[in-house]
Amino acid sequence: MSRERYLVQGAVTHAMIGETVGADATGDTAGAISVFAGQVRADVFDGRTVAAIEYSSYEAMLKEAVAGIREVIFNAFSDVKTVTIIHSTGVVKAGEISLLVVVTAGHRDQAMRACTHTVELVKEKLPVWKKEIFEDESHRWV
Amino acid sequence: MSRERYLVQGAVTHAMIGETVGADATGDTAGAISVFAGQVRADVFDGRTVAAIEYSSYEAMLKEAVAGIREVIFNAFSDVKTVTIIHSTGVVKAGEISLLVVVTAGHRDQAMRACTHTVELVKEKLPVWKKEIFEDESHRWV
Amino acid sequence: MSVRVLFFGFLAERAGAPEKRYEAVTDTNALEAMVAGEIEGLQEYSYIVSVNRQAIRGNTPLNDGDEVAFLPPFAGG
Amino acid sequence: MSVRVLFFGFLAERAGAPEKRYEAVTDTNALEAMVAGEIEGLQEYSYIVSVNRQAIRGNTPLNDGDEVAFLPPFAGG
Repeated sequence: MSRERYLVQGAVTHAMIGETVGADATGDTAGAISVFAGQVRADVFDGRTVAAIEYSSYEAMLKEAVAGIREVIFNAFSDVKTVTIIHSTGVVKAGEISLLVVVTAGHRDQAMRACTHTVELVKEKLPVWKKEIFEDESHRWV
Repeated sequence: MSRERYLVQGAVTHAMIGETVGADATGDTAGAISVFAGQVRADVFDGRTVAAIEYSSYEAMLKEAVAGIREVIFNAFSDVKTVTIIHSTGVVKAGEISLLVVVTAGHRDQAMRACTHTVELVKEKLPVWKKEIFEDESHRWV
Repeated sequence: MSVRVLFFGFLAERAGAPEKRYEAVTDTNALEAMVAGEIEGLQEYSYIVSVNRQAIRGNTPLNDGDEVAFLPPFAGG
Repeated sequence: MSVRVLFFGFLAERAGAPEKRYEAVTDTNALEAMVAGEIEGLQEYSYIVSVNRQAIRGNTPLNDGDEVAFLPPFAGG
């Protein structure tokens, strides 16, 4: 199954999680749905608290990277039916979600392992950068 | 965090997934949300196709079992902030969700491992039974 | 004395009711013998017994008002 | 000949613009030398270079219209 949306402006909403599961877990042969959401933490660095993260990406390369990750997962996990990756671009505040991964499979073992592996590949392969914006409006690239 | 709802009549809806994440992933110190949803498959047994599963449970014991699982997880994973387990009772049709587990944690490693472990404990510890109802209205206890 | 006995899963179907009451039964061995008289082939099924929502191992004395349950293997999820 | 050069993450900040155009640059070594003249301390940063969205290793010839990018370590999620 092809999921065209992989970038979203600002935060991934809670409603979007339910909607994505609803769009992916169609049919009656998928027994397991594994979801990971990454949320911006109000970490403290050098006495300053993170208020938001501003994400930027190399969009043309990102599209290819998402397709590449999906191909790796489908090849590695024969029971997996769908893989969706949605990443935020722009500003996401602390306490908001910036990454959503949804994997559906026939059974739970492959759904969960494939979801974990997808998240690892997202961290490693997606051309995305983040700038922590602190409460005092200073920033730091991480 | 205490989640009082652990039984739901009929299917877990897609909206309920987003709502549960929204209720649990509050505050700005949870960086990772791991979700598992189990869905009824239209498996074929002996030439008959599963149309639905009817779940029943020993409610008083279930409540204690859910509390016990949450305690095990909180003790085993110090980074975990919330654990929610919601199981269906009654009839859930093929293609509908019957189990929802949501775990939030500071970081993804414990969120994902704790979610997997919670699902394993759900299968092992919850006093829940299921009756497969086939399309020809015959049934089988599994 | 009287105990409340609950049957779950396929045992509820076999017992013909999800709940029954047994009088004058002093321990779980005696209760299982009575139930086995009502559910044909009970000995061949896999199940555990709980008393007041705690799974038991071996024979356990019963008191008035106890809640005993016959639990087939759990099948949640 | 002319190549389009994109800068991402902190390198966009250091370069002063997310995108620049360089003329008469025949390979990536020559381009990196030109960019190093504009971004102080470039050699000390960790980054990779891509040509037409493929990461390269070692010196790579450039053609008119190529899209080159300077990519700091990825930090998605």
